[in-house]
Amino acid sequence: VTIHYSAAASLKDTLTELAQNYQKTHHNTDIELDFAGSGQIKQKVLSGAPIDGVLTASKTDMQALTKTDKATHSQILLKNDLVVIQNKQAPQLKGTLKQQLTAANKIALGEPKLVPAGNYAMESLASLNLQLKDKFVYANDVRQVLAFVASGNAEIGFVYRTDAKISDKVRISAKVPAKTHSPIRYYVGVSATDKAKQQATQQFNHYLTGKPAQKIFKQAGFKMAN
Amino acid sequence: MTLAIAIHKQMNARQLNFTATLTEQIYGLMGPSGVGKTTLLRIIAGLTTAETGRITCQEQVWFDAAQKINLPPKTRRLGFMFQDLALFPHLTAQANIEFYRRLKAQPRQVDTEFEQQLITELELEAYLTRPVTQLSGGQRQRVALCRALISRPQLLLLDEPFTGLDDQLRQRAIDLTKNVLAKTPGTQVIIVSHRRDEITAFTDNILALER
Amino acid sequence: MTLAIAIHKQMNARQLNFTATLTEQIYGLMGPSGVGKTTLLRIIAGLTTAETGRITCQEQVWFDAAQKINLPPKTRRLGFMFQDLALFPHLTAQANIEFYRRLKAQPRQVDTEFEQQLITELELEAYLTRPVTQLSGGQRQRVALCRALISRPQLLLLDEPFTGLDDQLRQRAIDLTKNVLAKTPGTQVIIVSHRRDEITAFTDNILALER
Amino acid sequence: MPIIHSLIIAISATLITFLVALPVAYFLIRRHTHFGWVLESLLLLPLVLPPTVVGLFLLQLFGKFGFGGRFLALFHNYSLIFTLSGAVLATIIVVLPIMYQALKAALLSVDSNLIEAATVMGATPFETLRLVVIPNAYQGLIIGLLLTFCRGLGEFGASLMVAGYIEGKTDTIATSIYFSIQGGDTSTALLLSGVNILIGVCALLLIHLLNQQIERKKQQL
Amino acid sequence: MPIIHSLIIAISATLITFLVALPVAYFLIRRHTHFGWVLESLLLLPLVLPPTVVGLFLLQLFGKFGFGGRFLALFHNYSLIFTLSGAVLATIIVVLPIMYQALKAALLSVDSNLIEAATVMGATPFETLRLVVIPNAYQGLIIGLLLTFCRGLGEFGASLMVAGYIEGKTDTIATSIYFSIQGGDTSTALLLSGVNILIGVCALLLIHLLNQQIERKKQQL
Ligand SMILES: Nc1ncnc2c1ncn2[C@@H]1O[C@H](COP(=O)(O)OP(=O)(O)OP(=O)(O)O)[C@@H](O)[C@H]1O
Ligand SMILES: Nc1ncnc2c1ncn2[C@@H]1O[C@H](COP(=O)(O)OP(=O)(O)OP(=O)(O)O)[C@@H](O)[C@H]1O
Ligand code: MOO
Ligand SMILES: [Mg+2]
Ligand SMILES: [Mg+2]
Repeated sequence: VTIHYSAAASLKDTLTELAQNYQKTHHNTDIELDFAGSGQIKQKVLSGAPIDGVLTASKTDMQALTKTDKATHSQILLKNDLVVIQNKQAPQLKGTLKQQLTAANKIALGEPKLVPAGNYAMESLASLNLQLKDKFVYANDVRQVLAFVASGNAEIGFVYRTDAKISDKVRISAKVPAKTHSPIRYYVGVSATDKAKQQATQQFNHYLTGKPAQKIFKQAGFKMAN
Repeated sequence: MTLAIAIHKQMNARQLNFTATLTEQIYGLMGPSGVGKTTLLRIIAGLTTAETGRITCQEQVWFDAAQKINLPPKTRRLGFMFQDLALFPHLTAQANIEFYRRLKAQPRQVDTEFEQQLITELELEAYLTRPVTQLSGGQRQRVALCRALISRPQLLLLDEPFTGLDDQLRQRAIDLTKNVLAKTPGTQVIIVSHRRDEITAFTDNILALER
Repeated sequence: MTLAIAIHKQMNARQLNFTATLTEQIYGLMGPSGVGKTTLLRIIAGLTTAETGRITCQEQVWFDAAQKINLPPKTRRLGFMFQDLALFPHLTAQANIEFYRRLKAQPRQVDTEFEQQLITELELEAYLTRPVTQLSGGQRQRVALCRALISRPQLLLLDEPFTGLDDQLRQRAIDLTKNVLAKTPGTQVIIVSHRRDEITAFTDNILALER
Repeated sequence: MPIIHSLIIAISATLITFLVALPVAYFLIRRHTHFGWVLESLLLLPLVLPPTVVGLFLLQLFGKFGFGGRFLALFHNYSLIFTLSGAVLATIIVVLPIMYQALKAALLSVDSNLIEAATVMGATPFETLRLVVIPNAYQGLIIGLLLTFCRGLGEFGASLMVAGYIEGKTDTIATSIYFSIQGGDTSTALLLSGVNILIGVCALLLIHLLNQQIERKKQQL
Repeated sequence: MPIIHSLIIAISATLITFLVALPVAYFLIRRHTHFGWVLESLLLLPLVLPPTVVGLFLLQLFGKFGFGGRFLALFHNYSLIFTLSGAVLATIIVVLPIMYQALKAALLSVDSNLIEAATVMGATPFETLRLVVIPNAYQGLIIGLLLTFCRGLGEFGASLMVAGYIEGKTDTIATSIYFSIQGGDTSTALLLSGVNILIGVCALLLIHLLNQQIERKKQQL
C-alpha cells in the first residue's frame, strides 16, 4: 500500500531518513512524505485532501482533527522546549528572560493562531505578566523568526530548541521555563479511511515511537514523550 | 447590383446619399477628396454600415437597414484594393499575392499561369521573395493590385489603384486590369480615381459623387 | 549641398550611386518605381545609412562614411514629407500640423498667420479637430504636406507630395508650396514625383535616377 | 527530479493557458460583450489573491468533499490532490491572468486594417487569427509566454497547497528551495535558485534567438 | 488598516516600477546593447524565484548586518526592515519583471515610422517617448499597470519576509487573508478576499472607463 503522510515541516530531514529506514524492512508499504506547517496540514485534512497519516507540532491542530473524527489513534510522539534566540553578531544578552525581553525593541515570534511556537510564546508572556504586544513582529513560520533574528532587526525571537540549530547565525540566549506554557508535544494520528492504509499508517506510527526511531529523533535534538 | 444608401455620422458629420443601379461591368467612381468614395466602397464591402438603405447584388440582399440584414464581408465574394493597400507586413510579396490560397473556408481557384502573367506584367518577379515592408511605394502598390486582381471575385473594388506609379507602369497596370476584366466577364468592378483619364481608359460609366 | 553616396545592401541588392552638388533652391527627383528615390531622401535625412560616401550641407559635414561621421537626423533641421505620410495616429489633424510647437529642444518659429494660411489653402479647416485616422486619403495627404511646409526647415524633402489629390487640389497644393518656398529662400527643397509636370511647375533642375 | 517536475509544470501550464487564453482574448476583443466584462474580472481574481489562498480554494474544490473532487472520483476514484496534475492545475490558475492580459495587449496591437483586409478576402475569424493576427502580434505573444513560463517556475504557494511536497513525486524547484531554506540548507537553496535562473535565462535566450531568426528571415530572404 | 497599507504598497510599487521600467525598456529597445541582455536576465530573476526567497535575500541585504542595511543606518539610523517602505521595496522587486516585460511589449508595438517621423522633426528621444510612443502604446501600458497593480495587491511572500506582520503597521490585505485562513478564520478571509477583488475590479473598471473616454474623445471630437 501507499500511504500519504503529512508532517510538520520542521521534521523534514529526520522523518525522511526514518521513512527510508522503515521502507527497507517493510517492502509492501510505500510512504509518500509531504511537509507543511501544522496549521496547513490541519487545513488540508479538513479540506478533504487524501492524507493517511499526520504528524503535527501542536496539540490544538491534532485536537481539531480528532474532534471531527478526521483523525484517530492520536498519540504523543515527541517533546520540545521553547527558547529565545539572539543574533551571534550581537553582544551576548545578559540577565533573566524577563529582562532580555523588556530590553528588546522588536521580538519575533510565529503568528500565534498559525504557528504553534508562537502560541506557546504568547502563553509564556502572559504568565510572566509581560505586556509587549507593540514589540511583536509576527512571522509566517519558524524559519522566518530565524531570518528576522539573523538579519539583526529583531533582537530576540521565540523558537523551539531544535529550530535554533538550523541557523548558524543565532544562539540561544535563554530558555523559556516549561511551566509558563502548556507542554510542547508532537502528535501522530491516522486519517486514512481505507482499512489497509489505516493499518499501514498505524504500523509506521508505532515504528516512530520505537527504539531505533528514538535514536534518530534524539540526534536532531528532540526529546521523546515517554 | 442596386445601391441606395445614406450615411452621415461615420463621415465626420458630412452627408453621403447614393443611389444607383449598376448593370454594366465597369464603373468609375469620381469626386473631390473627402466626398465619400472610400466610404462608399467600404459600405459595399460591408466594412462600414450605412445608416439607412439597401444593397442587393445578383438577386441577393447584402444589406437592408430596415430589415437589419447585413451580410458579413467574407460571404460577399469581393476583391478589394484598399487606398492604403493594407498589405500583410509579415509576409513576402508572393505570400501577400497568394494569400487566397491559404484560406480554406472560401477557396478561390487561382491558376498559376494567370498568376505568373500578372506578376510579370507588373514587374514584380524580382521582389516576390521580399517582405513587403522592404518594397518601395510603387512596388507595394503593384503587389496590392495584383492581390486584388488575382482573386477573381464577384465584385472588384479598386480604390485609387494606379496612384503613385510612373506613366509607363500606370499604362501597363491599366492594360493589365482591362485584360483581366475582359477575361472574367462575371466580375463587376468599381474603380475609384481622381484622374478622369484613368477611368475613361476603361469605361464611360462614371459615378460622380458631389459635395 | 553636396552628395556622393553609394548604397547596395539595404536596397534589396539593387545598386544606388548618386553624386550631385545642389546649388539651386529647388530640385525635382525623378526615376522609375523602385529605383531608390525614397532611399536617397532617407539617406539625406540620416534615417538610412549609406555604405560609402559623403554628404555636406552648408559647410557642415552631415555624413562621411570614411570618417564615421553621421549627424543624427534631429540636428539636420529637416522637413520631411514621407511617401506613406507617417502622421501620428493618436493626434488630430491640427495637433499633427502643430507638432513642432511641442518640441522644446529644437524650437522652430511657427507664426500663426502663416499656419492659418496653409490650412485655408489646403482646405483643412473643417477637419482640424478630427483625429487623422478619420480622414480620407486626400485629407491625410494634405495634413502631411502642411506639417512639412510649416516647419521652415533648412532642407525640405517631399516624397510624392501631390499624389492622390484631384487636379484642382493638386494645383492649389503646388501653388501653395511654390509660395512658401518663395517666401523662405533659405529653404532648399527636393521634390520626388513620378509626374514630370509636377516637377516642371517648380523648376527645370531635375535629378534623374536610372536603373 | 524537482527540475523535471518544475519543467513539466511550467511548460504545460504555459501551453494550456496559452491555448485557453488566446481564443478567449481574441473573441472578447472582436465583440464587446457584457459577458466579457464579467469574465475579465473573474480572470483577475487569482492575481489579487495570495497564491496560497488560491491553492486552498482549489484544495477544497477538488478535495474529497468538494464538488470537483467528487466528480473526478467517479473516474476510477481519481484525485488531483497530491499529484503533479494538481500542481499543473494550481499553476494554471495562478498564471492565467498574466497570460490573458499579455495576450490581450498583443492582440490589441495588431492594425485593424489588416484584419479588415483578411475578412474581405473571405478569411474566417480563426483563419484571420492564425494567418494575420498571430504573426503580427508575435512579439507580444512571446513576451506573454515568457512571463507566464517564468512565473510558473517561481510559483509555489498554490501548488504546494494542492500537490504538497512529496519528494520524487511533486517536489518542484521552487518548493525545494522553500524547504531547503526552512531547513537551513542555504547551499542547496542557492544551487536550486541558480538552476531556476538558468532555466529562465535559457528561455530568454531561446526567445532572443527565435526573434533574431525571424528578423533575419525577414531581412535577408 | 490592512486595506490602506495594501493600497499604499500596490500603488507606490506600481508607480515606481513604471517610472523605472519605462525608460529602461525604451532605451534597451532603441539600442541593442549587450548590456541590455544582462539586464534583462537580471530582471527575470525575481520572477523565477519564489517570492519568499526574494524576501529573504532582501532581508539579508537590508538587515542590520547587510550591506544595504548598514548603508541606510548612516541616515539617522534608518532601517527598511519591519516598515511599510520595506514592504514597498519587496513588492517592487517582485513585480518589476512583470512591469518591464509588459512595457517592453507595449513599446515594441509602436510603428517605427512614427518614431522616425518624430526624430526627423527634431524630437529628442525623451520627447519622442512622451509625445509619440506613450500615446500610441497606451493600451499595452495600461495593461502593464493593471497586471502590476493586481499582482502587487496579491503579493505577500516577499513583503512578509521584509516587513513582517505587525498589526497596525505593516499588515496588508494579502497577509491578513493568509493569516486568517491559516488560523481557520474563514469568514474574515472571505471578507478580505472580497475587498481585494473589489479593489482589483475597481482598477479594471477605471481602466475600462479611461479607455472608453479616450476612444470617445477620438471619435466624437
Ligand atoms: N472612420 C471615420 N470616422 C469618421 N469620419 C470619417 C472616417 N473615415 C472617413 N471619414 C470622413 O468621411 C468623409 C469621406 O471620407 P472618404 O475616405 O470616403 O473620402 P474619399 O472620397 O475617399 O476621399 P479621398 O479621395 O481623399 O480618399 C471625409 O470627410 C472623412 O473625413
Ligand atoms: N528597408 C528596405 N530594405 C531592403 N530593401 C529596401 C528597403 N526599402 C526599399 N528597398 C528596396 O530598395 C529599392 C529602392 O526603394 P525606394 O523606396 O527608394 O524606391 P523609390 O524610388 O522610392 O520607388 P517608388 O517610386 O516606388 O516609391 C527598391 O528596390 C526596394 O525594394
Ligand atoms: O506570493 Mo507567493 O505565495 O510567495 O508565490
Ligand atoms: Mg479615399
Ligand atoms: Mg518611394
